[in-house]
Amino acid sequence: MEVTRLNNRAIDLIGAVADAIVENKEFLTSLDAAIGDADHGINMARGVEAVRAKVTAAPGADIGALLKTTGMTLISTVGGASGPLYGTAFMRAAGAAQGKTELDGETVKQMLAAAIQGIKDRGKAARGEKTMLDALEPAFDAFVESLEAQKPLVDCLEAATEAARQGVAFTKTIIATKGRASYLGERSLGHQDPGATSSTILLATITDFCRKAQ
Amino acid sequence: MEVTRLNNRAIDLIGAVADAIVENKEFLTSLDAAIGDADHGINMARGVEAVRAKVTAAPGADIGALLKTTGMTLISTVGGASGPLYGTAFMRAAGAAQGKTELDGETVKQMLAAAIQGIKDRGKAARGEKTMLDALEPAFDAFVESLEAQKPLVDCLEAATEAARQGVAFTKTIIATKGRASYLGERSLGHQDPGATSSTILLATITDFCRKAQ
Amino acid sequence: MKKVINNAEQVVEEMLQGIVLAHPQYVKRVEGFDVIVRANAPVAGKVALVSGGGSGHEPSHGGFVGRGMLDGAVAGAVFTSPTPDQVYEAVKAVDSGKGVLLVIKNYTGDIMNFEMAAEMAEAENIKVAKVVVNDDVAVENSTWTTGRRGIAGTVFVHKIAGAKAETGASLEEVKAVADKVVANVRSMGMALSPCTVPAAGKPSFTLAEDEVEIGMGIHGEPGTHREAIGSADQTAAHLLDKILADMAPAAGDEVAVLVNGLGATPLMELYVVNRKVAEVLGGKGIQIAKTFVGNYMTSLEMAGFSITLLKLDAELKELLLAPADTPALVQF
Amino acid sequence: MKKVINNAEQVVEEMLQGIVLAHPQYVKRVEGFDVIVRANAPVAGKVALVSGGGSGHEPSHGGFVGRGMLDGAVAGAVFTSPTPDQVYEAVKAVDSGKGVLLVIKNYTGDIMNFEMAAEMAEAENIKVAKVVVNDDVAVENSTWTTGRRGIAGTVFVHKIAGAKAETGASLEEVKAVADKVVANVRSMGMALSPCTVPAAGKPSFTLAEDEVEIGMGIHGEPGTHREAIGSADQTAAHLLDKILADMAPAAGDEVAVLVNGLGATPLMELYVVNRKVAEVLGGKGIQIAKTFVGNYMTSLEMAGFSITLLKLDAELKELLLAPADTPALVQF
Ligand SMILES: Nc1ncnc2c1ncn2[C@@H]1O[C@H](COP(=O)(O)OP(=O)(O)O)[C@@H](O)[C@H]1O
Ligand SMILES: Nc1ncnc2c1ncn2[C@@H]1O[C@H](COP(=O)(O)OP(=O)(O)O)[C@@H](O)[C@H]1O
Ligand SMILES: [Mg+2]
Ligand SMILES: [Mg+2]
Ligand SMILES: [Mg+2]
Ligand SMILES: [Mg+2]
Repeated sequence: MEVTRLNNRAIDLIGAVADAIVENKEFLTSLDAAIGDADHGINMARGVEAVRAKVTAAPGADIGALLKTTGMTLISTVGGASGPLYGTAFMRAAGAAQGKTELDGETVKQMLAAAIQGIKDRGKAARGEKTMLDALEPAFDAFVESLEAQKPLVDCLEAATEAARQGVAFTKTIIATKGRASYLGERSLGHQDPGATSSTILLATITDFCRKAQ
Repeated sequence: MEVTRLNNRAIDLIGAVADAIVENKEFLTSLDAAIGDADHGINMARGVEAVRAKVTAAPGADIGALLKTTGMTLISTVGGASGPLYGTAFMRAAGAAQGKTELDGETVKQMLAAAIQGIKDRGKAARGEKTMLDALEPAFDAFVESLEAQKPLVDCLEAATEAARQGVAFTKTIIATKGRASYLGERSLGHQDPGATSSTILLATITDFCRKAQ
Repeated sequence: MKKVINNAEQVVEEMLQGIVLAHPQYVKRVEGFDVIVRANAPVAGKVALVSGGGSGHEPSHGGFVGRGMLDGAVAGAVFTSPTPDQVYEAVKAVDSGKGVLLVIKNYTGDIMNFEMAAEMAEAENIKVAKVVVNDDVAVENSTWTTGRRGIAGTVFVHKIAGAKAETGASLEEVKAVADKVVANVRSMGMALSPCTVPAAGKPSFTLAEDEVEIGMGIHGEPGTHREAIGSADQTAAHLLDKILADMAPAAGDEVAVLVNGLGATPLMELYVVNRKVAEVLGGKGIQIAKTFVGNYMTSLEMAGFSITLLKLDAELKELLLAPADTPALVQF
Repeated sequence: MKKVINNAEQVVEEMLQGIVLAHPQYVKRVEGFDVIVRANAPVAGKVALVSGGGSGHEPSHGGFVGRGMLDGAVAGAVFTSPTPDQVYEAVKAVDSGKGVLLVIKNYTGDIMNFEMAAEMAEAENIKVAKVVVNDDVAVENSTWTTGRRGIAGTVFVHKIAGAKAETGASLEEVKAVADKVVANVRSMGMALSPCTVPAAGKPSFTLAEDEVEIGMGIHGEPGTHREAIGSADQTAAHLLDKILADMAPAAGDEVAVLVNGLGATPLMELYVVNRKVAEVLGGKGIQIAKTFVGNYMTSLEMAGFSITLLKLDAELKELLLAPADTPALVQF
């Protein structure tokens, strides 16, 4: 894949992600209203719109550069907890994709691993604390399992998304011990985590995009 | 009528007036909410309760003294526009009833005249400005007419009350040019004046009391 | 009615206790009366200022008792002018022999009650002067009304006449400068939501979700009209237009600005309003010597705001910028 | 949603413009950033203080920029921690070479964003220290939470660490006294009504007419529980009990009190609360060195209040009473 083509496709992907988040802005915000401070959708929408504008203007030479721009833009526009977390995740993923103009399963695996590690380094949370990690870690595990079973990249992404969805459902059953929802104690039960939900939307949109682009 | 008997009856009358105002507290307040500041019933109820307590404790030697206590108590407890106006009215009426232990039509006429003059001196309003004067002045005229027609005191009071009622109805048809309602201009149309209404309640209660006491 | 109170009858009494307990360095209670005065009242050699009115406008007026502003404040029942005996007690407690200026907002009830108090004080040979504040331009000043209402502009009278009194000026001089403030101060307000008098238990009026009340008073009285809610800029410009039309300042004139919150409107919104006010005045070449933004003359939990402009001359400006030290306004 | 705004996206920008237009003697804007700093920043020879957080808590934090308190304040989107680049700009704009103390409220987002800014500043050889305020006793401080939230007690950190910085103290000394405030300050709040994030357009929660939320945060987050509304005295006593149980002051101890309004609660009600607070403390022989009553750390148009107690020693008391000159807190 040439850089130009990558850029066009990458910009389209980022556009699709932005559209998906903006579409879910109110939904994500209402999830956050229940156990947080009613801004997650607003924060994410602001971030992805800024990313869309930025990468359209200057997409960068490779996937690494593009993701770095994405991460830095998220850091400087989202704010709250999700800004540094998603920002760091994309910056780390950028590191794993440095110089690449095409992606294979192994690279995506490394990108996901780096992104998740970034979130953990920054937020000091672990799986089971009712955060985005409860979507992302199961997603990663499912991705790796499919990859090891030699499935095509799109199938791996599909498996990851499905696992993320189950992770979101799981967040309904646990008490938050990290982030703003942790103040609620038992009252956080029954509510799904906004960040886990936005992570899943990201994954689902990427998967969808890749399947259609096949 | 002896002073003791007067006192008992006067205290009963004041009790009846207080009851009537307290009963109409919300009604008067809601009238004031429409064209004023939603406190007329509250103000009047506070005043008549204080008067009741005061005259029960120390009724005074004659009707003049009793009315003076009433006026002074109203002045020091009602506040707003109605406090000084009703307070002055009772003080002036007290002057006209000084030393009296019994009342006849002529005395009552002088008391009413003095009270109304007090309200005009204090509030600088005239009939037709959508104030208590629009109840009290027609009431006075009707009282005098009945008195000149040699009617018994109770009938004179009855005529006065009826005229006051018509005065209240009239206040609905005019724009306020005095008091808080004057700021409303045309918007005060259709609403009856709270002060005219409380004046009418006072007159009606006194009339009722006198008829029953016959 | 949802309020943090114990009971509607005791709310003024308990508030006054709370004020004195919070600010003993500034104020003390005149025992037995709904009156608070400076902790060191009477202040020797100084004309004293007394203001007051119905409660529910906090920090007006008790919050402005202190050096450079008021000497005493009288708290009536909520939205109800205090009675003459209460005002008279305040006058007695603050008079140092140099006389007392009564700062009265232009409402029939306030005027009558303060006038009766003045008569009582004069009978005791206390020199009393009065100033009546009527800054609200919402209602035309005509023979058809009892004149304009006094609203947030009153705070400028407290500040400036208070500073004048602090200089040792005579009662006549303090009254003169207070009258000058009144001649030069104009305000107008709007409400997004009504307020509830505790003893009444329900709102004085209701507004639809998209409706605002323009030109209402500070006692939950209805205003001149209702309209659909506009943007902050539109609303601010509209109120300012009415004020400027009446005041007719010229380019180069200097003013003080007060963007006053009515109780429930966040500072965030008041600052958004102030941005527009500054823009409009700047566009007309009018200088802003000082801006106040906050809750100065409230109407319980009403949401909304008023804009006040005071045209300054050298004297008014100097007195406006003079130090003040009160619970609600401190200025070096 | 009924607000005096132009549009939800521009509200922070327009508010910041309004603040700077209102108080040019105190603050200026760092152009291109949602940052305001002292008009004379950087102040030579002084450790600088930077605070901030989501907007919607006004006058926190921009209102406390000025002599004796903050040097800079960073305004995030409403209820959303500002981003690292914004905080970094504030740090650069106020650093005089003596270093910068970041005053951070304990929320995951705030901590992460401020930490990233600190890393950026340190990379540029700016000395940075941090203090994390966690005064809210509503939630038990346990391994099950991310620690206590920072709420109104933050204002005492601004005041006292700001006064310390004004003495020419070193960054370590300023941080030490800030940490001492954090160790000794406790708060808890309650809400009568929710607030609406402008961009969200509807309230974060709803409460029945007779229901209150206890122990909620200052971002419209739900609290520990709901209960039927009680009297002001009951509610105040309940919050105070939780604070006192945690703080365990002894008779003879001296405290500062802050009865903080959340935005829509009238001063009248806050003073009624303060009356009870003073009564309870008095009954325990606890001395009150100074009381603040008003809107210091708000939550947009939320109705409700919080109580904050700060246990004082000689150093904290002296610094608390030291002069301050900022838009929202002036003290001789
Ligand atoms: N320490 C953490 N580690 C991982 N994710 C976290 C952490 N804290 C919060 N989150 C995620 O961030 C989401 C909230 O993001 P957002 O609402 O934008 O920020 P804020 O909580 O500052 O308002 C939560 O739903 C959760 O998934
Ligand atoms: N100048 C006046 N002369 C006579 N009556 C007046 C005058 N001004 C007001 N009133 C009466 O007072 C009533 C209002 O009383 P109240 O509500 O107790 O006082 P306030 O207007 O100060 O709140 C009006 O309904 C009117 O009848
Ligand atoms: Mg959130
Ligand atoms: Mg009234
Ligand atoms: Mg009234
Ligand atoms: Mg947030």
